[in-house]
Amino acid sequence: MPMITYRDALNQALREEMARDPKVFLMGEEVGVYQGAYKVSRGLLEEFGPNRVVDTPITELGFAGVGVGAAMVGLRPIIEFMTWNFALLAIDQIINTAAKIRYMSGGQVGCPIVFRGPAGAALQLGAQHSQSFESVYAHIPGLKVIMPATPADAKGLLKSAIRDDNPVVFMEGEMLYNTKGEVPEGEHLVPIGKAEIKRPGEHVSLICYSKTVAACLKAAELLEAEGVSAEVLDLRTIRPLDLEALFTSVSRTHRAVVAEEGWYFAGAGAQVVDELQKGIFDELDAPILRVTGADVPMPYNKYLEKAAKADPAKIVAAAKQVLYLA
Amino acid sequence: MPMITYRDALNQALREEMARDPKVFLMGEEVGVYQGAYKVSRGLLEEFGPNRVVDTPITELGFAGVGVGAAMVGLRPIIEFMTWNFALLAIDQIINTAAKIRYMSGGQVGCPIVFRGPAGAALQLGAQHSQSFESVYAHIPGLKVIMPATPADAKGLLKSAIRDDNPVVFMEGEMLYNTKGEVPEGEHLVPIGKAEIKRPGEHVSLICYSKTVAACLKAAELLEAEGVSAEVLDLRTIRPLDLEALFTSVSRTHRAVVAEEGWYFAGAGAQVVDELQKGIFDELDAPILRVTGADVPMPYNKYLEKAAKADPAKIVAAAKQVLYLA
Amino acid sequence: MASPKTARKTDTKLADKYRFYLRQMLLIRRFEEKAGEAYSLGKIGGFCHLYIGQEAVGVGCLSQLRPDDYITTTYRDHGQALARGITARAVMAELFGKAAGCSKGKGGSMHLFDASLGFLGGHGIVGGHIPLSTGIGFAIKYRERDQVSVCFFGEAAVNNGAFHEALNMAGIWKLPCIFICENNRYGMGTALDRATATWNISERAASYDMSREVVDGQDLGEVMAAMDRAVVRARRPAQPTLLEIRTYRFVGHSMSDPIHGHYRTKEEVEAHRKRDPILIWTERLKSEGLIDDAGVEKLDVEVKAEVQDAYDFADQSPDPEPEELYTDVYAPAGDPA
Amino acid sequence: MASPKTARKTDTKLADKYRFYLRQMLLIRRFEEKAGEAYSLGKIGGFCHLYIGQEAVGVGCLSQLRPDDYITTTYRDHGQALARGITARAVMAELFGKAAGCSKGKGGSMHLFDASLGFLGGHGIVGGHIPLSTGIGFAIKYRERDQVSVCFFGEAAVNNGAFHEALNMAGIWKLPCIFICENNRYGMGTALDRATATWNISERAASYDMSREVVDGQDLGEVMAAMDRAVVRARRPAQPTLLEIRTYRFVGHSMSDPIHGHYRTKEEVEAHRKRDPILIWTERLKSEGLIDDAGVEKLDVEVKAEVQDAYDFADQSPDPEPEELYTDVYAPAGDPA
Ligand SMILES: Cc1ncc(C[n+]2csc(CCOP(=O)(O)OP(=O)(O)O)c2C)c(N)n1
Ligand SMILES: Cc1ncc(C[n+]2csc(CCOP(=O)(O)OP(=O)(O)O)c2C)c(N)n1
Ligand SMILES: [Mg+2]
Ligand SMILES: [Mg+2]
Repeated sequence: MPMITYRDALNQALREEMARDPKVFLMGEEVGVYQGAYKVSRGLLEEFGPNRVVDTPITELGFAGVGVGAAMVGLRPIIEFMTWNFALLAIDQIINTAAKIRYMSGGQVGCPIVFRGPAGAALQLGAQHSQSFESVYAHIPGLKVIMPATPADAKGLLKSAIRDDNPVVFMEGEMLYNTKGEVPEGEHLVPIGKAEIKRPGEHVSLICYSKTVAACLKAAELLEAEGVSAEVLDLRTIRPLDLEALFTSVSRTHRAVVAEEGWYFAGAGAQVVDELQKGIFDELDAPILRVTGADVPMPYNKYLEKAAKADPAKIVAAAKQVLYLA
Repeated sequence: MPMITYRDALNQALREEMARDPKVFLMGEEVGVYQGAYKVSRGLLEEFGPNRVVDTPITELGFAGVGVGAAMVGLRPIIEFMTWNFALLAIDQIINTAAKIRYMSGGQVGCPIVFRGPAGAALQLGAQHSQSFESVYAHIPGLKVIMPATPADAKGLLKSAIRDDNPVVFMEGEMLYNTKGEVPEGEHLVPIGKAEIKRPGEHVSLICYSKTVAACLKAAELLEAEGVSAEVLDLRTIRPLDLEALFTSVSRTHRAVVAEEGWYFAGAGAQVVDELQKGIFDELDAPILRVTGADVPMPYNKYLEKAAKADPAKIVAAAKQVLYLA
Repeated sequence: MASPKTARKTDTKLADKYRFYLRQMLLIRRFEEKAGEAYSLGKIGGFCHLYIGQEAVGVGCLSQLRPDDYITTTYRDHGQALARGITARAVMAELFGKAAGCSKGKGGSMHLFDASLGFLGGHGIVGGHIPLSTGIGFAIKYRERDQVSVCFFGEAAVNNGAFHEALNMAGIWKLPCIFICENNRYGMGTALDRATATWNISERAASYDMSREVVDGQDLGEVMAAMDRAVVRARRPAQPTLLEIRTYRFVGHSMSDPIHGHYRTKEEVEAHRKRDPILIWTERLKSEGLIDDAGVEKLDVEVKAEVQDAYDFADQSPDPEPEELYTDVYAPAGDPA
Repeated sequence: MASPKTARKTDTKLADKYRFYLRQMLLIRRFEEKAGEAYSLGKIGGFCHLYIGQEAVGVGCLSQLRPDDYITTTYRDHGQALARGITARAVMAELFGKAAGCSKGKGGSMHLFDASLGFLGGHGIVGGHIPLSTGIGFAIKYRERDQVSVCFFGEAAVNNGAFHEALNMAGIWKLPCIFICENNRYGMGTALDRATATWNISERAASYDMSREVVDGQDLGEVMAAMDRAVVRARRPAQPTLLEIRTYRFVGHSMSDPIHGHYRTKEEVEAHRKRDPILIWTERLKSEGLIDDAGVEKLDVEVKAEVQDAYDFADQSPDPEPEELYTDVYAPAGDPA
C-alpha cells in the first residue's frame, strides 16, 4: 500500500468523491486559486473547475448557510473552514439549521453536508487559533462528529462523511497534515461510528482520538518499558460513540485513561467517562482519569504552550495512577 | 421577606446595581421602549434613560462585541440576549474575545461583562427556540456560568455577576420568570461558585440546577412517599463547579442522579459525573445516572415536547435505579 | 404569467387570476383571524406571528413564480405558505401540532414546510435563512437551471450580518435570487429608524451590485409588477434583486404582543388600516368591472367555509405517534459507507 | 496636530514632526525585515504578518491621534503598535514570546497590546474586532468624552457580518469611530473583486449614514490629511467615518506565504513597489528641503541600531515563568460578592 500524508489522503478522498458524484462540490476560503490554506485541496480547481471548487469571501456564517441551502435542495456540499476556530461565526447555521432542518420539516428536507477543516492547536498560533470544539458539536443531536488520527482513517472517513445523508462535522489537524501512513488506493471506506484498537493491550485502556492517538501510542511504548501493557483505542468518531468498543476494551482492562486535546469541562472525554461508569460500573477497578488541554486560553510562548498540551508524559502518569503504580 | 417573582427579582438586581454603579448599563433587543421581551427590564428606561438602557438592532454578534469593547475600557455592560438560542450568533465574541482578552493581553485588559437572558425550552417554541447551551459556555476557560433556580438566587447571583470582574454567562428561564419566592430586599449577594442544598436527604443526591431544581424537589417528595430520603443539591453555578458541596453530599448518600434540561452528550452533567467518579470513586455504591432532555431537536407538538423534557417521573425512576429499587 | 396591466373583461383568463388573488388574500385574512381565535383557546401554542395587513406582499410575489421555484421565509410564514398553495388544512393542522400538519406537527407555526411546492420553511432565527436562499440560488446556477430562489424577511433583518454576507455572495456570483424585504416598519417594538442607519433600505443593494426597487406593498398590482420585473431579471442570465416592499402589520408582532404597545399609537395603526390591501384590490377589480359586492361576498363565504373546515380538520386530526419524537433526527438509511 | 500643508523651513516644529514620521516608517520597515529574519531562524513562531508596504497608513493615521484615543487592529499589527509608540523592544520581545513582551509573551505577533497607550490589540478573527471598536466608541460617548475610537482592518473584512453590524450601530448612534479599511487589494490569496460585490468599498458607508473618503495609502501626506478630517468629525459632536485607504502589501500574506503566489504576478508586485511610501515621503521632504540624503542615511542607521537592540533584547530576555500558564485567565481579585 502506498505511504502518503494525511493531507494527500484527504485530497484523494475529495478528488475521488467529486469524480464519483457531480453533486459534490467544495466551498470555502482559499480552496481554489490559492490551492487551500493548508493545500488539502491542491489541484482540485484545475481538475473540477470554479463551479465545483468555490472560493468564498471571509464570511463563515454566510457560506456555511450557502452550503446548507444547497444541501437542502439536493447538492452535497463540502464546506471547508480554514480552521474550526473561525467556524464559531457559522455555528448558528450548523446548529440551528443543518442539525434541525430534517426534524423541523417533519423529514421532508435533508441536509447532506460535510463541514471540515483543521481543529485544535498547531504551534504558537495563540489563544484564538488553537481551539478544539468537538465536544460542542457532539453535544448537538442531528450532527455527526468525526476526528480521524491517521491518513487511512482520514481518507476512509471523509469518503464516508461525504456519502452520509446527514450533516457531518469533520475535524482534521494541522499538525497531522504532514504525518504519513499506508493508505489504500481508490474505494476505501471507513464506517462512521466505529472505533479501532490501534494497539492491543491488557492492563489499561488509553482512549483517544485525533492528535492524542499518537500521544497514546507513544505513552503505550513508554509504559511497556515499565512492564505495563496499554491498549490504545482510537474512537475516530465522537458522535455517535462506539459504546460496544469502549465497553469491550475497558471490561478487559478494568482501567481507563481518556486523552483529548480540548478543555476538560464537559469535554467529549467526560461523556466517555459517563458512558463507562454507567455501562460497566462493576468492571471498573479504579477511577477513570482524563488527560486534557490545560484549562486556559492557549498561550503564545512555546514553553507555556507545550505545558498546556496533552502529551505522552501526562498520559503515562495518568495510566500509572489508575494502575495504582504512582 | 417579600414574596416576589423571579422576573422582579432580576429587575431588582438590575435596578439596584445600575443605581449603585454608573458604569453599569443594559443593552439588548427590546430592553428599553418595549420594556423587555420578557419584561425583565420593565421601568429601567424610564428610571435610567436611553444612555443606560439601550435598544439595539437585531445583531447579536455586533452588540455582544459592542459590550465587550465597552468592558475593555472599563464600563460594566449587561448584555441581554432575547434568548440564548440567538446568542449562537454572538458566540465568537464571547469565546474568542470576552473569554480571552485578559489572557491574550497579558493581564492588561479585563472584560467585566454579564451576558444574560432566558435559556432552554418554554412551551412549544420549537427546535430553534428551545435550547440550553450551558455546557458549551462552561467548556470555555475565562468564562463563569450561572443558572439560578429561585428568585432569591436570581437576584443574589445577578448582583454578584454584575460586580464580578470577569465575563459571566447568566442563564435564566422563561418558565421561571413567573415563579415566586421570598427575596431579601436591598443588598443581597449570593456568592458565585457555591451550590446549595435545597432539601436535605440521606439516601440519594439529586444534583440539579435551573429548572431541574423544581423537578428534583417534586421528585424528592414523591420518593419520600416511598420511604426514600433524597437530597436536592442545586449547583447554581455551573462554572466553577462547587466540588466540595458535590463530594460532601454524595459521600453521605453514596448515590447520585444528575438532572439537567439540556442534551446528554458532553452536557454539564457529564462533567459532574466525571468529577464525582474521579474525586470520590470509593464512595459510590452505584453508577451515577443522568436525566437529560431527549437527544432530539425540540418538537413543536405539546405531547412530544413533554416527552422530551426531564421531569420528576424520570428523576424518580433514575433515583430508584441507583438505589436498586427498580 | 400575470402582468399588472388593466384586465379587459374579455381577457377572462386574466380576470379569473385577478379574482383568485383576491380570494387568496381573503383566505389568508380569514385564516389568520381564525388562528388568532384558536391561539386564544389554547389550541395553538408557542409563538404565533400573523400576516394580517401584509397579504398583498405574499400573494403578489408568489403569483409571479413557477411551481419549480423555491421559497424561504421567516417565522411569519402562514400567509406565504397559503399563497404558495399549501392547503389551509395542512397549515392549520401544523399550528395545532397535528400529524397531518405540513411539518408533521414537529415544526409548528414558525416552521412550515412543503418540499413538493419548493416551500423550504419557515425559519426562526432572524436573518438566518437569507444565506440559505443564496445557497439555493447557488444550487440552481450549479445545475444550470432557470429557477429562482425567493427569500422573504423583515426590515429588521437587514441590519444582521447574515443579510450582508448572503447578499454580497449573491452579488458576486450573480445568482438567481430575489430578496424580498417586507418593510412593515417595526421589528417587534423597534421602529426602523431606531435600528437602521439608512432609512431607505433598498439603497443597501448598492453595496451588493444588485438591482433594487421600492414597492407599495398594500397595492397587489404594484407588487406583482415589481416581482414580475425581478423574476425576469433572475431567470438566466441571472441578476439578483433586492425588493423593499413597504407594508404594515395591522396586528401585534405575535399573539403575545398587543396591537399597539408602547412603540406605536392606536392612531398610527388606524391610519394604516385604511390602506387595507384587500380593500384596495377589491376596489380595483370593481372599478374594472371584474367583480361586484355579491361576488366579493361569495368569495368571503367560500374562504370562511374553507377556514372553518381547516379548523375542524386540525382539531379532530390525531397528534403524532409518540415514536415520532425520535424520528427525523437523522436520515433513515444508515451510512452508505 | 499636524496638517499636510507644505512645511516651510521656518516651521521647525512641523519639520521635526515630518522627519519623525519618516523615521517611524523606516523603523517599521527595518523592524519587519528583522522580524522576517528572526522568523526564518525560528526565533519567532506561529503566524507572522508583516506590514511592509503599508507603513504610511499606520503612521499617517496614528499621527493624528491624542494619547487618550483608542486603537484596535488586526493580526497585522506590528506597524501600528510601533507607530503608536510601543517600543521596538517590547514588540520584538512579544514576537519572541518573552516575558518582557508587550503582552507578556502570552499574546504573540497577532495579539499586541499596550493598555497604557490605548492600544487594545491585535485581534485574530477577521472582522471580529470591529464591533469592539464600536463598543469603545460607545463607551466614549457614554462618558461624554471627546476621544476617538480607531479601528484598522483589511478590505476582505468588509464582507463580514461583523463589519456590517458594527458600522450600522456606529451610524445610528453617531459614535466617535473611525473605521480604517486598509485596502491592500488581497485577502490572503483572494483579490478584492472576487470577494466583494462592489469594487468601491468606501461606498458601503452610505448604508451606514457615515462620512467616507478614498485615500492614497502610499502618500503619507494624503493619509494624514484625510485622517485629520476624520478626527475633526469624530470629536464631539461625533460623526463616524469610513476611510478606504488604498495600499499594497509588498510581501506575502504571512511568513508562510510567498511574495507572489498563484494569486498575483511578480510584475504586479514590482509595479507597486515603485510606489514605496517611504520613498514618496522622502522625496517630499527633500523637495521641501526638510532633509537630505545624509539625513535620511542617518535616520536609517539610527533605526537599524534600534531594531538590532530590540532583537538582542528579545533574544536575551527570559521566557515567562511556568506559573504564567495559569495567570490572567480570571481577574486576580476573587468575587467581590
Ligand atoms: C437572531 C434573532 N434575534 C432575535 C430574535 C427574536 N425576534 C423574533 S422576530 C423579531 C423581530 C423581527 O422583525 P422584522 O425582521 O422586521 O420582521 P417582522 O417580525 O416585522 O415581520 C425578533 C427580534 C430572533 N428570532 N432571532
Ligand atoms: C473569521 C476568520 N476567517 C478566516 C481567517 C483566516 N485569515 C486570516 S487573515 C485573512 C485574510 C484577511 O485579508 P484582509 O482583511 O484583506 O487583511 P490583510 O491580511 O490583507 O491585511 C484570512 C482569510 C481569520 N483569521 N478569521
Ligand atoms: Mg418588521
Ligand atoms: Mg487585504
